[in-house]
Amino acid sequence: MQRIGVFICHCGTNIAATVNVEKVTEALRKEPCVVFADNYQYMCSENGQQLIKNKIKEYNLTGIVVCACSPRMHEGTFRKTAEAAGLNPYMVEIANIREQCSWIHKDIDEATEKAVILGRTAIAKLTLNTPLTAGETGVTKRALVIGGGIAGIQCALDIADAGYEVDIVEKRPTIGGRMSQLDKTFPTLDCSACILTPKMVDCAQSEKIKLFTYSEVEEVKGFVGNFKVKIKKKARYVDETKCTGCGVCMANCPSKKGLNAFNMNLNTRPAIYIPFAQAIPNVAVIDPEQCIKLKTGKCGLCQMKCGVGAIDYTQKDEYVDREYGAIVVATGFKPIDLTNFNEYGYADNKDVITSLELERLMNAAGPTKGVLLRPSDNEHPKVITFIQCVGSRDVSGCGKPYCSKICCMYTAKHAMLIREKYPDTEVHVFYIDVRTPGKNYDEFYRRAVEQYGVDYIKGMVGKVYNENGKLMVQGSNLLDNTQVVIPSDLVVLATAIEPDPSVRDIASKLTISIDTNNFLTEAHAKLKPVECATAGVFLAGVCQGPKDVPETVSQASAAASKVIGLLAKDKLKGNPCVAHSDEMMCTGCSQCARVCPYGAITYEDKTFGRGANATVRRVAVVNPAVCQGCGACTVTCPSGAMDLHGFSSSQILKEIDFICKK
Amino acid sequence: MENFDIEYIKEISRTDVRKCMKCGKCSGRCPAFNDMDIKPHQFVTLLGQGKFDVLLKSKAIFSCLSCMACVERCPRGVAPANVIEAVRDTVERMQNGNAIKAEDIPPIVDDLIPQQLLVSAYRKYRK
Amino acid sequence: MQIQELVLHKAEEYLASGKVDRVLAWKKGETFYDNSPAIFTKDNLNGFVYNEFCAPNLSKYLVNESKKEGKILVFLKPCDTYSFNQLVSEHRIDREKIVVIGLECQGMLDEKKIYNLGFKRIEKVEDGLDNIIITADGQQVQIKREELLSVKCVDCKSKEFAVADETIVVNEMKQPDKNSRFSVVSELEKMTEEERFKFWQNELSKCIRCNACRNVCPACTCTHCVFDNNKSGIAGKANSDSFEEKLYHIIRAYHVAGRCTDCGECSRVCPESIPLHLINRKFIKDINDNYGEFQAGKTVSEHNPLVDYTKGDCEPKEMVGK
Amino acid sequence: MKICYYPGCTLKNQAKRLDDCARLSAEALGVTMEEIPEWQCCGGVYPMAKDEIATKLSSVRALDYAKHHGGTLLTLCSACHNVIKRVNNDMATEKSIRDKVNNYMRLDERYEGETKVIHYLEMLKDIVGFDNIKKAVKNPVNKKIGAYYGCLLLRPSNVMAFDNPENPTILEDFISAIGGTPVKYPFRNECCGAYVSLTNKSLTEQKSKKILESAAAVGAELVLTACPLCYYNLKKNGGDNVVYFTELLAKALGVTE
Amino acid sequence: MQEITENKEFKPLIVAFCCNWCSYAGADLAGSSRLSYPANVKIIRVPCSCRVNPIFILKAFQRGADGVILCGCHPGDCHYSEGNYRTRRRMSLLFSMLNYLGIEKERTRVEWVSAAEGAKFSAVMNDFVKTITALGENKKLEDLRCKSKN
Repeated sequence: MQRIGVFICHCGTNIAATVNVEKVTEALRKEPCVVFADNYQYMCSENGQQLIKNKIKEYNLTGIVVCACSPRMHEGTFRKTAEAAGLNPYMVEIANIREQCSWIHKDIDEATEKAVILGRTAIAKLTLNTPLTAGETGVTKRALVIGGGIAGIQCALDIADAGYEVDIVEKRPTIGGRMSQLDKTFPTLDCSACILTPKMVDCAQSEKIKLFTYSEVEEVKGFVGNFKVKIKKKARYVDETKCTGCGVCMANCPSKKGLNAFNMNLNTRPAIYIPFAQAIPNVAVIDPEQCIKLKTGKCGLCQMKCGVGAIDYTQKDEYVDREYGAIVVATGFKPIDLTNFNEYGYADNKDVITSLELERLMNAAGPTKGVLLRPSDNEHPKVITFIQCVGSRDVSGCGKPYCSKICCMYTAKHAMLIREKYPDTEVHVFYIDVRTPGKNYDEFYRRAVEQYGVDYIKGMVGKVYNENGKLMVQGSNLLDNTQVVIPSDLVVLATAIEPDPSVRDIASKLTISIDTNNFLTEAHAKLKPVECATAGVFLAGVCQGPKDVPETVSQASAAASKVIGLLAKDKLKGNPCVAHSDEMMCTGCSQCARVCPYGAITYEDKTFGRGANATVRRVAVVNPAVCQGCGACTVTCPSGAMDLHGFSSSQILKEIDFICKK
Repeated sequence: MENFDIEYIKEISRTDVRKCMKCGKCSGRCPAFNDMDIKPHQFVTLLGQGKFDVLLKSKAIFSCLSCMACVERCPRGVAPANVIEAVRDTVERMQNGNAIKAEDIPPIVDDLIPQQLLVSAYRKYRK
Repeated sequence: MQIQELVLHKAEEYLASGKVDRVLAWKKGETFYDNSPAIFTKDNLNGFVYNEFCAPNLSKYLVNESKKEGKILVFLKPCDTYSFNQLVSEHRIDREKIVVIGLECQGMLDEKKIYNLGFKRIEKVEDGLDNIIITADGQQVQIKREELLSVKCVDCKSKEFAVADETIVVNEMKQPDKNSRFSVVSELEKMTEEERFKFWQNELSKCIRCNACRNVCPACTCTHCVFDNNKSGIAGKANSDSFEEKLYHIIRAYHVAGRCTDCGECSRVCPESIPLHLINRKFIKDINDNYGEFQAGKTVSEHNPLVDYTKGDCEPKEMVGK
Repeated sequence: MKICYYPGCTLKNQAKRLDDCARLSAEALGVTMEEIPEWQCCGGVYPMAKDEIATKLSSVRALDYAKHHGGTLLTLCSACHNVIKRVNNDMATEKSIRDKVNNYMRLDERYEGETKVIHYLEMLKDIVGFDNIKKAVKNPVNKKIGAYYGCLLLRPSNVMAFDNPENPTILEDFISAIGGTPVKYPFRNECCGAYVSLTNKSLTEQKSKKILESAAAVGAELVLTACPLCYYNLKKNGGDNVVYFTELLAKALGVTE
Repeated sequence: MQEITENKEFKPLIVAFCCNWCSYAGADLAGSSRLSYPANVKIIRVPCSCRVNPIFILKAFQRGADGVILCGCHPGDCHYSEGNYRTRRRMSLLFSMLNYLGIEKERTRVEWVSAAEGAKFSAVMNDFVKTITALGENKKLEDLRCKSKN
């Protein structure tokens, strides 16, 4: 017979205003096995917890029920409290009388009655609880970072710095990501390459970091501490170990018309190419769609010219199996497609460009060698108009409902840089709001206005059209209530950003949840911003939400510290709420193993009885370290041999009984 | 008798002006902007502010072309054209205030005028 | 030679050669119809029989038999072979120990249907393939075979052997019409909810909870059935009210769903003649209609529609009541 | 094949040419446009107010007739298309309007927006196919032609679902099909001034001229329209080169002079 | 119209099984957003929707539930990656069977509610209560012994 204590929380007035806690206490005190019941203002407070601890000892309680907020909130807290008082932490049940009672009901009688039922149900369940002990598993001391942009790079460097091995898987031929395409960075205006490339080199030189570029994650198995990942290394057709990055092949390639994705397709590159001068690894790659040799079998010029014999047209995709203790997702972003925004004339006018295209046009390694020339005729634009919020904050279905966060700052940066380099250029910016929360951010934006004389117009553009070679930007100026038309030479669209499309596939492979905008969902918006609901998986960068470089780097380091904390452990305590099979009832039919997503179930031939009565039967055995406790097997098992600790069939049936008891 | 007030306009306009984020794209796009005393974005704001009298005095309600450019381009799913029409309908219904009378028509009709124009104008300007 | 003799010869041959130690087959009972499963050895083949009254599916008996020492020869009719495969898939019988001989089956007969013809004293029933020759009350009559078929054979699912090391087939077996199998289920589906409820309430209220359906079912091979297990929350040996009848039959059907080969033994043995196979068949039909054709036991396989899934499966609301 | 057709009043009168050419061409392309009996004027403009019911009944009558006669209603005049399609959308999606209209009309069977409303251009594109038109052309147009969409076919795009509202291509594809060279100009989806031309001629003049200038700047020899009101406004304001798209189609197919 | 007045008196008992990761969190969000739904909806927390055994559902009806609803993560978003796909098959087949035996198809429901869909959770529960209220008491799957405890 259990000795149960019931603790009812007022949660200030959150519960007590709608639920008559005294009545609930009285009612629950009368329940079988209950030897103590009381209520308190804040059960989760230090004093509340002390009350629980005292009563556990005073009444020699075998289990406690806390009627309070959601178990998702404080189940862990009260388990620790119980443990501190010498109780098994799994002898705690929570009745959710806040989120699922006091907060949704107005009528006090109704809410009180429901609270009593929820309390009784928890007590009934607790009578069937048994003390549980968590199992332990080892930890593979290596991390995987998916995505080799600034987030992935920073994260990998931090993990490596702590002495752990880390692999970066990057789908493009080089690491560097979006940041490598940027010209300057706000709010300090340092050159992006100058601060990024040393980090890239550090990655390449670190003994702890292994780079898998031009590679993708093919398959993920396992669980926290013990992930097994299959990596697909796409065929480069160039032997990475031999290529010296001399560039002779590029110079000799006759197929030169491939669009240069690194330069946002503003110019072309050969079929065999190194994405940019500082690429890591500095190794060429052949675009099979464009290579004459691979398409027709004829050519082979690069192979002939290569001094080190690195070209290998027969190379095939390779698969590598690696094991990891933790995984960081840092898959980054891309600007949205502008098909839905042709009022800005992007499709029809070469001189309407996105901000990322402008970055390339201003970059010394870009198609114009850093001289700002407009794409249509390579002339210096004299009037440049920026349009902010292109596709951001748009709930019409054409764009994205969120604020892309980085556009205000980079637009100010662009405007400022242009005015600095080409003072004779007139720069206008159409804005809805200028959002600059961040250290030295507003000061930066104000400098653009005050020091560089950038013309900020509060209003939005309705149409951009070409008239006699000028781009006419027609928009509103809300402050003087006019409609303005600005004849411009170049129009720059601050295009909304969205998660890189590859993230969906990654999310499903790692079973992390993803929101309607394809951003990955963190475990808690405030308190677990870099963790995922899936243990051992962490997030960094724009895959989780729009961010600028400083924020991305902080998050990457935060994720790295979480990874290091995990890898530093030799053993991980598991969740004891796992499945277990009653071997006396198991028939060994093997259905359970087929539904187990973790491969936690195996079968053994076991001898039952002794001597002449001995029989050998095949029975299921659950590996508690691998089982994650979903319960799929319990329903598949026809003989009822499989059950789940913490959510046993008899417990759930008891809950049903008490909920339905009228 | 109907009760003509700000709520009436809100009701018949079939649009939620609270969704407006004051970006001004409607007015940036409007082809009749310069002929309007109250601009498209202001219609939305004024309705939100409940400025019934100001709205009723607007001349712009007769300049709106119902071209739907503002509706099409609103990033927040607000329909300024609906507000303008709702104000015009209210004005016409309240005062029986038809903007054009039958006798106004013959002098402005020419040989080519399509029936559609007369019907449309009648629909827009008379109740 | 008649099939009965061929079958007996085969049993004798295997036993004599020592290739098997035991033979699982049917033994003649007291009356003309009650042939029952039995184990035969080299020394004892008394009462060995194979005729139109050998309906019992022998597969299930192998669960216990194959645990014992030695090899076994088993005779399986086409439909029984599916149950055999299913049990092998579930590791319930040891294939290595068993020789399977597939037997011709033209459809087993239902003695109740013969009695229903109104005879007082039946002397002899002979198999004339298309017709059954009955000698009773001093006269001989011929009745079409279809009219006397056992409930499990009326909608035969297949005359193909899913597995057989050897077969004994004298006369050609006609492949059954595939579509007719689900016609009664379809009719029930077309009724209103109320009509269906009445139908099943009437049928299931006859249940006396004798557990015959469970005991005969080749898919019900649990060591301890949940209905006998006090911890399961649904233990119960008697139907105390209409809910328990339903609970028992729904859960039983659900537990065998995706594994039931539609052998029809449940309906055949039901002393109250409840058409239990119509419950199982509904699951089979839903599975076929929504997740692709599936016949349990067609092969030895890891797959089963209740352990498999596809990402594009329909939602419950798209299936229920359609 | 036969399709229920709603011509509208202007097409019986000032814009008879738009209608005549459309019918001749359709016939030549294997489509018979069956004018629905006793149709009534659509009203020319879609009434946006929530309580406008009576003004939508004529459209619903036509839609209900088509529902029982093939399920598709073909329109030609841009204004009729806009009104009928938007009313149909109300019937399908706005419960209060649907209920009121049905209560008023007392049809044997409630009308709930079942009919599919298609514009003549959509018929050419989706039923006949521009490729087949290309094959049927006898006299290729051989001119630089600017398509003028105006507002009514395109907006609001969530209801009209006609084409990309800011970058439509259907008329350009049509022009290519009849052998012309389409030229794109930025004002092809701007308003001509519409019904305001009755009361504010200067506004219409300004808008129409801008459109014509924009088309001329890219070298358009002809300007195509599907709307009699656009046609009128443009013609009035110097658009001597404005033609109905069906006129060119009929000519290209060789069914008119 | 008498029927409707009668139904107003009837407050159905709803048992909702919610998976811990999405739907239970969705219910919590409904709570923290103060989006109300009737008090006669009672939630049982399960780790995953695939933990719900058909026996639980039948037992709930036996004990007097008038409607049973199972909520899980959206297909593709299962915390255990595939549990809800299994739930979908199992419950489709079970509910189809119950309906085949004459049980009203409205009495059972599966809904996918994410942790972010507090509003959906509340709307679903309100709608389900409304549906069951209109449907009336569960008589076809009740156990009279359990009812007698009223």
